[in-house]
Amino acid sequence: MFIQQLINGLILGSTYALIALGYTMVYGIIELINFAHGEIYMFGAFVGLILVTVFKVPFILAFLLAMAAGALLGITVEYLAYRPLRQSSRLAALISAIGASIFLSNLALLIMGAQPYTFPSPFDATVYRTSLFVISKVEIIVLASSILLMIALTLFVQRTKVGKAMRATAQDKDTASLMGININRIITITFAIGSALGAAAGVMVGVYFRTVTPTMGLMPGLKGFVAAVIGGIGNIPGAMFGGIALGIAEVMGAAYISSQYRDAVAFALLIIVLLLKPSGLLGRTAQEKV
Amino acid sequence: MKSRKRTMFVAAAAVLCLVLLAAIAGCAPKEPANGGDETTEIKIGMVGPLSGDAAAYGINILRAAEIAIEEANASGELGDITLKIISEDTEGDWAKAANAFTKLIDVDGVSVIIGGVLSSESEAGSDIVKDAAIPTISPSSTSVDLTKGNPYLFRNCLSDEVQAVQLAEFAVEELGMGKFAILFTKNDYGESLRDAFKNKAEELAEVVAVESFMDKDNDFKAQITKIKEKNPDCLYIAGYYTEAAKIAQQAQQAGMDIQLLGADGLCNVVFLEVGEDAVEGTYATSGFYPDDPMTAVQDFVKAYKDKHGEEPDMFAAQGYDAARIVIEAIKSKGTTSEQIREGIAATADFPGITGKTSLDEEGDTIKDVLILKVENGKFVRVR
Amino acid sequence: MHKIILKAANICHSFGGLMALKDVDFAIKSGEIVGLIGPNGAGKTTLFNLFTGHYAPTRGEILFNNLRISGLKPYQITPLGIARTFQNIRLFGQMSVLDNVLTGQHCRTRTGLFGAIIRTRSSKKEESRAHKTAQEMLHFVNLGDKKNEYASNLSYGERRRLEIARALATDPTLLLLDEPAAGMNPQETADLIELIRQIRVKMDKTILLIEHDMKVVMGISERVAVLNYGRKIAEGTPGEVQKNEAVIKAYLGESA
Amino acid sequence: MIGPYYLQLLILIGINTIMATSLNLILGYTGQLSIGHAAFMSLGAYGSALVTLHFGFPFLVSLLCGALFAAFFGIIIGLPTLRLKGDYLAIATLGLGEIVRIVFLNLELTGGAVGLRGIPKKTTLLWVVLAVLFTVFILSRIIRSRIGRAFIAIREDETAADSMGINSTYYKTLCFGVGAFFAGLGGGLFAHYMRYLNPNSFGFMRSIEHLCMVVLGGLGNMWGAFIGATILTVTPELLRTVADLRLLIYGAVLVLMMRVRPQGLLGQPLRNGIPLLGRFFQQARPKL
Repeated sequence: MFIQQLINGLILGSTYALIALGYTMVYGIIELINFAHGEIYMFGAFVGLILVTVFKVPFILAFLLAMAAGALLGITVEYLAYRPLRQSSRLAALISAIGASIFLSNLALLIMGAQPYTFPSPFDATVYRTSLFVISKVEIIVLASSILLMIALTLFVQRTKVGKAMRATAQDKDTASLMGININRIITITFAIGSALGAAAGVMVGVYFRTVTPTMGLMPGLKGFVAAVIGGIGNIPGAMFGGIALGIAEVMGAAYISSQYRDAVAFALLIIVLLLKPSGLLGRTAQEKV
Repeated sequence: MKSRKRTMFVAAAAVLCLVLLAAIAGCAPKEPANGGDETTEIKIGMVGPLSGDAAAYGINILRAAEIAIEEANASGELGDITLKIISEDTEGDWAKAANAFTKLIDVDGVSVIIGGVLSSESEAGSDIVKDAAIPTISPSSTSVDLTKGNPYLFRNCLSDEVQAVQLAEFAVEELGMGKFAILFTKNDYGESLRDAFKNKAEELAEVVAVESFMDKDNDFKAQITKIKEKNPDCLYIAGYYTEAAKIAQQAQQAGMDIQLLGADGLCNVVFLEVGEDAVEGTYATSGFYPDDPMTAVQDFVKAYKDKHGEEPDMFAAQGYDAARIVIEAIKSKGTTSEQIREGIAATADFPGITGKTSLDEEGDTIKDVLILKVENGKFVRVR
Repeated sequence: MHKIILKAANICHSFGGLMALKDVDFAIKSGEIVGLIGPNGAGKTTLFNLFTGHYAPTRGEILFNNLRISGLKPYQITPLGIARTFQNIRLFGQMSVLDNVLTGQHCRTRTGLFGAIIRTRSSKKEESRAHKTAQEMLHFVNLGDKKNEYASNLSYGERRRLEIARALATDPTLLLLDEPAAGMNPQETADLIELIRQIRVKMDKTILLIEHDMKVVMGISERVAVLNYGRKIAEGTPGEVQKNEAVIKAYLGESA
Repeated sequence: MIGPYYLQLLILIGINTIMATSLNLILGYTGQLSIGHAAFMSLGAYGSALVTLHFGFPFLVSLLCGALFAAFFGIIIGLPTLRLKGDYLAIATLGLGEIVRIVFLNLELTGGAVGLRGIPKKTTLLWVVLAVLFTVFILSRIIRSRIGRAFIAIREDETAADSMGINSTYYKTLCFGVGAFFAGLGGGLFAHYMRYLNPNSFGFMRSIEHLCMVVLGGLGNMWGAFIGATILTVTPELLRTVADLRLLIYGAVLVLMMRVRPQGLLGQPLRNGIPLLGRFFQQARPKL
């Protein structure tokens, strides 16, 4: 049973990791808890669903288009709700993010209705059984895609010119702009990528859990952020790691403590990590300068 | 100069607040518009989640109640009385439901209310409608003893106790089940079902595992893996259709060959769509069977489908019946709140689309429990 | 004749492997004005932070009035009588000038939650005494007429002086000034020198200051200590230090 | 005569004012970003309701018990988490708030998910007005004292505050305790008004609502908290006339308000381009 629960946690964790990746990118650049990220995830899932069911677009194409649509929405939200507040307190930006999140989920409710939609699975329902555990094809794909996205993102940030500009911006916006980096452009690109990842997560989770609803973004969005914090916010492998730690903690909590306290175990993990290592499991600590 | 600007802002903001307050006061009609000249208009309130996580339940009930009222107005069965429905959103939050109840009673002057949808909403509204003496009928709040001691609160849905007990008996006697597992949603609905089912099942056979989950959860593998260890032959899902379908799927994937049971919360097409072959053979208690050949049922299903493009679910059917019970009460007793209350309380053998409904002296429902089974992707009535 | 009030022995401090201070010995006598100089990154501010408890030394011991203070927190050290200003002025920007100075009186007052709510006689008396002290400090640094301004609205020089007033309000015996003349014009610098002298004469404080402006350091310090690469390379009167070869080399660089 | 609905709104405005002012002490004056205020409210609500139900104490005593209960937990919870800063504190308090909610959801004593029924109705407008005045009076006294200056100093610059001899851990804990006390008071009033309690209303969205009230009204301003509470209590009710579009507009209003007046209606405008709360987010934060 333990091995099976570990696998369960791993898969659940990788769905959190998918969401956490986008969160951590955005936070790394503008240090804003992007509450609307959960709604972008929801939006991505809906775009994917509509493309697949109404327009009969092949799944891979629908996946990519959903990412593009997510990127577009992310840029729009940034432009309308966050950019005007760049010089204001971060709390104002946080409230604005919350407002954007409420707006988007209710817009979806108005357009799509409250009844859950079923996401037709593009993958066959093959299940691999071993003596120790059972795993399905979809689960392997979810796990693999989160790992692939993490690697791709890490390479992008480490190797490309834009990625380097992002890191420079994250370190010090003023200096970066003196170096000739267009800060607004970098922030836009970050939102585009982060939101595309959010949308990708939405489609993957939609496929995996089979339903799409307007309110699907709230709790996973929160968990995604928690995962990012556990891993060390702003740290891409950390998001992956944090997501999986969160997933495993939740599953183990349900398995060995009580399923009634499942979420409490997840949040307890968050608090313990924060107390022991405030910068997250993979984050670096820096002494405060006086 | 700075302090003057500040004072100005304080003043401006205070004025804004007052304007807001005045505006709501202004929106209110000065008196209940009950004194029409030729036609009497009766306002019916509806309280339920029209946004948020539970919106699907509230919206379906509202839609069905609207159909019932439109039909009644069109048919002229109430003579020169016209009915008007006014709905208020709770966002699924009972604290906001309290506002909705009070607003409907005080500002809109409704004579009767359909709602709340979630048990917690009805609980929060219970004392409000009692104090205001406004009869209220909930189409879907199933929590135990909800209506007890409140002469103004009724419900026309099966109480959790009745359906859970009957299904437990059915499973043991007809299906020959002996080892039960229970998976319940951590809310008032799931907890009430769990308690009732567990007691009965323990009495008749054995309960080997009880696990819980949260509404809107997606992943149930941890609980399923745990249950699988205990090797039950039957799993009772005390929850709603979306989560139940996912549970069925994930149990199937985990390689569990298990008989699934559930309550009326499962009876929605989403359960069939999402669950696909994993939900085949599931037994669920219900008050409503959309393929019932009865004309009232078929007329309703058709009207609902024509208007909203989807098949009505159990919530919709209960909402329709709740509205019909109110209409019958007005027909039989009169138009004042007190008369409507008497009418509802006197409901006996009402031929609803969810079965013959009577209300007992506590305002609770007595009606037959249907047992449905999923066969070839459709609910089929077995009892 | 004057007794030693601050004594640091064999102080070492490292930041994650990087040694910022190595075996520094340092002592200040009561009533002195001591200058601490050295090139950028020599460890001057780190030494300050060790004295005030913002860092705990990796090794070594600091005694203040024969009491071991190394390892204590800043809020424990301040009441003992050490106050400081910061290199990059750290005022409470959204507080009035007067409130900034009143905050300095925090460690000299006792009113608790109860006293604050009920406004007992003793708490009222304490508050008015604190106000009086704060007003005196403001007049002393010549900011008396600005007491109701927000601290962030002051000019640069005024902010420096306010920070000094705030530090004085904690009623210290030892005052640490971290580059008080940085960014000041010659007139402001001259005023500052005068102010520092006044602090010693009228208030009887011992002063340790970090300063890059040699005119200031050499003008008012009775003794100067020089740090370079975390080590103390020289100490003595301004005249002695100016002639010290190690110091000249440190300032002009090896290449010179 | 004022109708029950408006009376109810006034009472809710009052309770929300208490919630917002007490959060304002924590957030606006001491600069600690807490997204767990609803948890303190629920502690006070359940605490006082249980005392009333089981011991039948007079209302005032139940309220005090609830508030003290919340304050006690505020301090217990506050002590370890207050080492954290900015967004980290925010997410930790959010997590703690959820844990409190889940515990209430599972306790037999509190009725679990079914909720707690039969709480007598004791809260009247008079009680609420008195409680608001009491809260505002006490908090203003605290703020205009040595303790209040210590709070603000911590908000402005914790390092500098430390070197003024302010024990920031002690004062942050004190501030959490006092804030939780009044949140608990608000919760007690709420419980004895609603006559029913269910943990689901004390989730993180409720905490966010309180946060919005404080920020909208203006941080560090007593009037601001009142005005924020009024606007955010009344607006969703006003928007009932537009039914479907209600929350859509509500969301848009939040975004627009922040665009027009990011410092809140009565907040201090920014000076020298330094955001009011810029500094306390300044923890060294590893980047990409």
